[in-house]
Amino acid sequence: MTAPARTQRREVGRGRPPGLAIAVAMVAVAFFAAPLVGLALRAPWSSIGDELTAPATVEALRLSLVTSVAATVLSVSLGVPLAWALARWTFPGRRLARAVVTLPMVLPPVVGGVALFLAFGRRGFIGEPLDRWLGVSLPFSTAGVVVAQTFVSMPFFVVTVEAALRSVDRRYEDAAATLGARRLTVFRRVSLPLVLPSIVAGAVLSWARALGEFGATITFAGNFPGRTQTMPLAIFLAFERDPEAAIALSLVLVAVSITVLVSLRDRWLHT
Amino acid sequence: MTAPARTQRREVGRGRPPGLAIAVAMVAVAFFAAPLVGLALRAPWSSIGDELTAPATVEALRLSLVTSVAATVLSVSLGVPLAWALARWTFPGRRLARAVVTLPMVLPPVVGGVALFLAFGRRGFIGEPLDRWLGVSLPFSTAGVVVAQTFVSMPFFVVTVEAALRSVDRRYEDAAATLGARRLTVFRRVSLPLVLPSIVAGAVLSWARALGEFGATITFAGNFPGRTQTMPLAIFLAFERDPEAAIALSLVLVAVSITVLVSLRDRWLHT
Amino acid sequence: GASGAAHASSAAVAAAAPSGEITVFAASSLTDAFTEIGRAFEREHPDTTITFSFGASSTLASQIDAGAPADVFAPADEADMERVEDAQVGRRVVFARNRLTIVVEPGNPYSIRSLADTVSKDVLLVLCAAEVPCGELAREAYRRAGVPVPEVASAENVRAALTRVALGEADAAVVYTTDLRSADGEVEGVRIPRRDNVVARYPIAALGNGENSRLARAFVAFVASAAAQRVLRAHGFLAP
Amino acid sequence: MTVTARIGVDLGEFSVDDVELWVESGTTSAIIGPNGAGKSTIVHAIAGTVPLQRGRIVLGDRVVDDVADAIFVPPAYRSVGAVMQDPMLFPHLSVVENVAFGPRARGTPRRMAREVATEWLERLGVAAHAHKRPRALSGGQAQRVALARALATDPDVLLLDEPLSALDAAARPAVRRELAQHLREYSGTAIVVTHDAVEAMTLADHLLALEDGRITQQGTATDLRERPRSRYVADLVGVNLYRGAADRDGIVTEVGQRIVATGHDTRGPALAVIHPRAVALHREEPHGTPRNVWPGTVAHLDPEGSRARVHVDAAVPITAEVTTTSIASLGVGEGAAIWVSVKATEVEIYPA
Amino acid sequence: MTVTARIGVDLGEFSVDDVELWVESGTTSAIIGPNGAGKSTIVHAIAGTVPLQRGRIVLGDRVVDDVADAIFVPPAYRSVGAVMQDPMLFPHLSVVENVAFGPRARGTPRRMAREVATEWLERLGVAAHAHKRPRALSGGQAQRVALARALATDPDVLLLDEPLSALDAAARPAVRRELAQHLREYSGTAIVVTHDAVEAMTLADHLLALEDGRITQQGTATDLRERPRSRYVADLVGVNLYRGAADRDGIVTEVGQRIVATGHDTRGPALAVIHPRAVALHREEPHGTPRNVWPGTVAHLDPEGSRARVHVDAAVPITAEVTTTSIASLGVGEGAAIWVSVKATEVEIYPA
Ligand SMILES: Nc1ncnc2c1ncn2[C@@H]1O[C@H](COP(=O)(O)OP(=O)(O)OP(=O)(O)O)[C@@H](O)[C@H]1O
Ligand SMILES: Nc1ncnc2c1ncn2[C@@H]1O[C@H](COP(=O)(O)OP(=O)(O)OP(=O)(O)O)[C@@H](O)[C@H]1O
Ligand SMILES: [Mg+2]
Ligand SMILES: [Mg+2]
Repeated sequence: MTAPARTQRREVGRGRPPGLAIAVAMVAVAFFAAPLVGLALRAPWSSIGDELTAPATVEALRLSLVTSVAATVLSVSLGVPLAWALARWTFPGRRLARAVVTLPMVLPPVVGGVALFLAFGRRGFIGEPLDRWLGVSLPFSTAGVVVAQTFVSMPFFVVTVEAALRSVDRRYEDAAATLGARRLTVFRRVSLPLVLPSIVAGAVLSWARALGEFGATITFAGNFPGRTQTMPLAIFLAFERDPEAAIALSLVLVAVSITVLVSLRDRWLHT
Repeated sequence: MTAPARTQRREVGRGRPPGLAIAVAMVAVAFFAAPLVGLALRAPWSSIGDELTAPATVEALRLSLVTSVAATVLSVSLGVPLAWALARWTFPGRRLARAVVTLPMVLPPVVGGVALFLAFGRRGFIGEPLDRWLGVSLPFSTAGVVVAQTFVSMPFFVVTVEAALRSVDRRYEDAAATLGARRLTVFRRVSLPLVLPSIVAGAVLSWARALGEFGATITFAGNFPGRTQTMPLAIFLAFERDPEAAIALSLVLVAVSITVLVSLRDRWLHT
Repeated sequence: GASGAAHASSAAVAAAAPSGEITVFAASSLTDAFTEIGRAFEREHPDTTITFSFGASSTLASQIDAGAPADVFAPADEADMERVEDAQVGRRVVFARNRLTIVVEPGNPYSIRSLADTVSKDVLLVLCAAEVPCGELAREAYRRAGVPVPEVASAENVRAALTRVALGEADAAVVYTTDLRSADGEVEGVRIPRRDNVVARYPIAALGNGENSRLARAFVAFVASAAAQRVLRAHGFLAP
Repeated sequence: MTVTARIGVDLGEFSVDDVELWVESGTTSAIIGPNGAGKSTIVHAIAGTVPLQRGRIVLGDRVVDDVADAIFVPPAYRSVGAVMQDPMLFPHLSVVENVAFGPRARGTPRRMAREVATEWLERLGVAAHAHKRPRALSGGQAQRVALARALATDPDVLLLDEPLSALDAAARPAVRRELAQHLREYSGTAIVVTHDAVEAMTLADHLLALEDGRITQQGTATDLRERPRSRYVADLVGVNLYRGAADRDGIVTEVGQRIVATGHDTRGPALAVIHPRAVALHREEPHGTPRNVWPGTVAHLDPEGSRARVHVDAAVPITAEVTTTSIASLGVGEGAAIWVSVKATEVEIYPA
Repeated sequence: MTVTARIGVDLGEFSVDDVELWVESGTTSAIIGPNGAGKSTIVHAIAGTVPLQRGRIVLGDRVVDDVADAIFVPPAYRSVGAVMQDPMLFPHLSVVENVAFGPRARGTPRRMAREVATEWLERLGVAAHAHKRPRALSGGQAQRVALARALATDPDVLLLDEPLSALDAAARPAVRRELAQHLREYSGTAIVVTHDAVEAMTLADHLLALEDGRITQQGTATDLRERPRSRYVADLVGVNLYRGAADRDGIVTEVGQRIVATGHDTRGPALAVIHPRAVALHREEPHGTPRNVWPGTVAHLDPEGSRARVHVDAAVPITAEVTTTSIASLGVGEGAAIWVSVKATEVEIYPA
């Protein structure tokens, strides 16, 4: 049977989704773009320059970037082994472990902060010994911010990467093994590269989540300018005084993350 | 050259990560478990029963489940075409579109809510015509809750699925095409099934995120018990009065999501 | 005069001038006023540093509860102060008061004159959630005015309520007079008659958690001093 | 459906240079050629999974790819069936679902599609595995399923890229016969890529030798067997080929060695073929009729069943095919000194 | 390193049943058998990528897999090199990195590993593609790279699962020779899976016929060629095989047909082999010496170069190999009635 003739212009790349899908996709993009446009329209562009250059803003922005990057690094270095174990190793209680890891996503941020207190706070069952013996105190410190952000953002990394690891063709790993590669080598030189796109995606997710983190941070680390006051906290406070300023600040945050994301994508995910 | 002899007991499954990785993984799990344990220790177990059965709680829980599921459905149905377009179709401004989609992740919740007002509120540049001509008003309605949750959670789905789609072996799609399958069929019957694990992962992520959503919801949808008061809102407000109660409620939320996640995983992601 | 105020405060502080550093946990509604007061205090006592952490009173309270290193606590209402009672040292001082007011869109389209007017069908009213101070007080006010407390969209805090009116997403809200002044232009105030109105009290107290309770006490005293009061007044707070 | 194509594709440093292709409706052409010659690339171009960079492809009366006119018809709309070199069975579908995929995609109702699929699986002897996942198939089984999947769509143009390479020795003739029969009965046009001379000659009416992206020879099996025009074709059909200048008494090879021949009227640039069976081996210098006699050493032996091919390094490097017994009697081992003789009448000369 | 194994693996309904394997150090064994016989499964078991369910595997003096003693040595620690049926080249590494992977993993410094890799790529004629990604390779090139990758690790045990199946006709003998030479020089032990009789016989000292998870015959090339014990082996080496009961004047096949033979002293259950070249075809009933004469019809023809194999449906189904010319003269086409004759002396009988 001959399919109905259907000629298409060359320019149109192969594998382009059909119109219907494109249309829906556009609706989706519009849905996300609209609120941002709204913000942009409302933003006090005249004063935004001052907001940007205000030392407090610069401080908060710097802190946000530092902590969110630190949190992401932490998430990746803890998350990769965790995802590996969850994806490849069948042990009793794996399901529970998996659920536990996904929980911070559903915990309301404030409660998350409190929970962190109960564990790592001065009187927390881990924080107390930590404080007594090592003199390390996490709450109200920059380290605390990183902990809070990691707690909230790492699940996104783990879930993404685990899913990717599951869909790797095991025969590549077998081939590597017969070539004499130990499990660690196999993982480092074969499995990981094969899931690189998902690793990047997961990192982006958790970075973005960490950058936007508010509740857990202000609860667990407080709101000390230069020490624990990240952009979202600064924005929250600004909001108390004058919402316009808050919007301006948010746009700054948004701009920064766009820049980072776009450049990152180019660096990594170009098809 | 002969590799050093290294015999391992049969029981130990093949492909189990090496001890080092396992150790790190355990640290990671502990990191997540600790705060939950903290909550559990602190929780007023005596009263938790009452909390659970309190009509307000039941209401909020119901609403949370309904809205978060609705938001997830919306995210999936909009997100799949979007991810498809981003992964497969090279169009001018694709990078920007991608960035825009990831932004709600970095937007502080409150600002997110304000942004939603500016777009879909009664004076919003979309909300106003919507209201005037269709008489649809999103803010302070259950629909509004779903919108807020979708806005915040869908990015997680899109990013995850797009990454997965990028790593699909295009030759399967080519094979399907030569068998006479149109693009939609190829996508539905080949590409999607191949990335199913990531679809599920993405759905889990955005569902969890939606379930835990607080800031945007309370700002955009207010806090009507039974109409827009989801669990996180109830918890946040309970927190104002007595934190114990808040903790109890959070544990309820956590328990519910554990149940859902575990059963879901079993259903879908068993290796 | 300023010097008088200075005398008063320095008198309040015993012989040796306080020195060192303290951390003050204060309700976010006090952000501007306290930042200013803090600077004034540091000017008066050169070798002291005041660090602020502003946030929701309840959050701050539970942080203190969990052993946060706070020397002074200034929440937005007394309930939150109760929660940290056992951490307190020295007496609790009410250093400012606040009143409620109705806010409406500029031009008052629904010509709202009283609380009663806010509860009509076509007016979209926003109150703080009953759980937070401003919500509690607002509802109290309605009771006093003999108006049935309406089922309304509630905000997590005053600011959120005010913003909605400012954005035109709500027609009216009941907030603090202090907020009205900070949002001038975007909204218009409608006074609530004194007999219906409710007063919010702002307590402050030094805490035992901190290492420097001496300086803490000095700061608490200073907040009560005339100089600080002027600042508070300038930000719309009422004398205690 | 006649296939007419001029194919130009660049892949990195390699390129298929405007290969002219013309396969008449209902006939089968075989593409043969060394690894990396561009065979699969051509198949992909016709299937539409690799777009042209130069030239055009016409299926029947329909232009499906034309660079000049900026026309490109996606694979799904070409009614082409292909077995690519890699089976690429859908891992998430069972074997029978894989085979039913094509018919389903072309609108056949599920039940009927399944019947068609099952029938093809039976014809190719893998019906027993219908409900397995492709992962659970052996290499040969997978290839059979891939073949079934392509045949089940009953396409107008059938593209087979080494469709039998993984089949076992016993099954191959059977499946080949099955396939040949199908191709004979079938109205459609087929293009088969193969490395197996027998396969090419039994399946195809017309052969096409592709080397480094260019066509070096085309014609019937006999043409290629009797008058190969390239080293590769000569190797494939297993004869000795020499290029040189022909004159009255034979040909002078490029290295200046004369090969005596008779009964040819070719002059000038020419090719000479000597069949290995026509090459005699001797311990001592033979004194007799053969006009071509050269000393040489045995480069290596390729035993093939009861016979063996002996490659001799002589003035003209030459391969002889002799029985294993005579090898034994001659006592030839690799490196042994030996004499080669060829009758002048056994040298076939034709224009280059 | 001697390989001793008793392999039992269940895969769904299929299972390899305690296949006994013994390959002496420094020798090469070939495993032949129909699709789905379990060849790859055995290779995987030895490599360690499919754990045993029964039996044990010993490499040299080291037990690497033993169900009873619950011993399992992971692949990485077996110093086994394998070319699996699917090349499985790492898509994210360049060709040369793929080949260097083994040496690197075994601790060779980067530069040296690359040298080794490049050398092997040259030996297998794919050095030109060293810097491509595997995706950009042709099927044959990919297979050569996979072969190079396995050889580069210089393993004690080399497993080759259809290593030459995708190579072109001209290259195959060359690569086969290259491989054979390497195997001869090389101290290690090799196991080759192949569907190509010539390949099996040139590469291996010992052949092993596997059918449906069981070994049906093993021995040298000559053993299999002269005394095949199964239909599959007979087909592989291309002779007619009959099972029956032998007596003084020949053998009575299972279907009760007598085949006359002379000069055998086998009695009782026996096998009879008739070489296709020994089968004569006639238009009319022949009247002469041959003692075995049957009428039949031509089932089908398999032309192979200048000769063709004619499959005849007769009282005893039999295949004859004749020249294409004689086919022409006989005018045999499929379905034609024909007479078959075989000299009694050409029937080889031996105990079953
Ligand atoms: N994507 C690509 N990028 C660069 N070069 C490529 C690409 N694909 C194929 N090639 C090169 O093009 C040439 C032709 O490849 P093709 O697969 O057509 O060969 P083939 O004739 O099918 O060989 P084989 O007989 O081994 O299958 C090869 O040299 C290969 O290396
Ligand atoms: N994972 C599996 N689950 C179920 N059956 C399997 C699995 N893997 C292989 N089989 C079956 O085991 C049998 C042997 O497979 P194997 O790959 O060893 O055959 P083979 O001898 O290599 O065949 P070929 O010559 O086609 O490569 C086949 O019938 C196959 O269907
Ligand atoms: Mg090819
Ligand atoms: Mg196999």
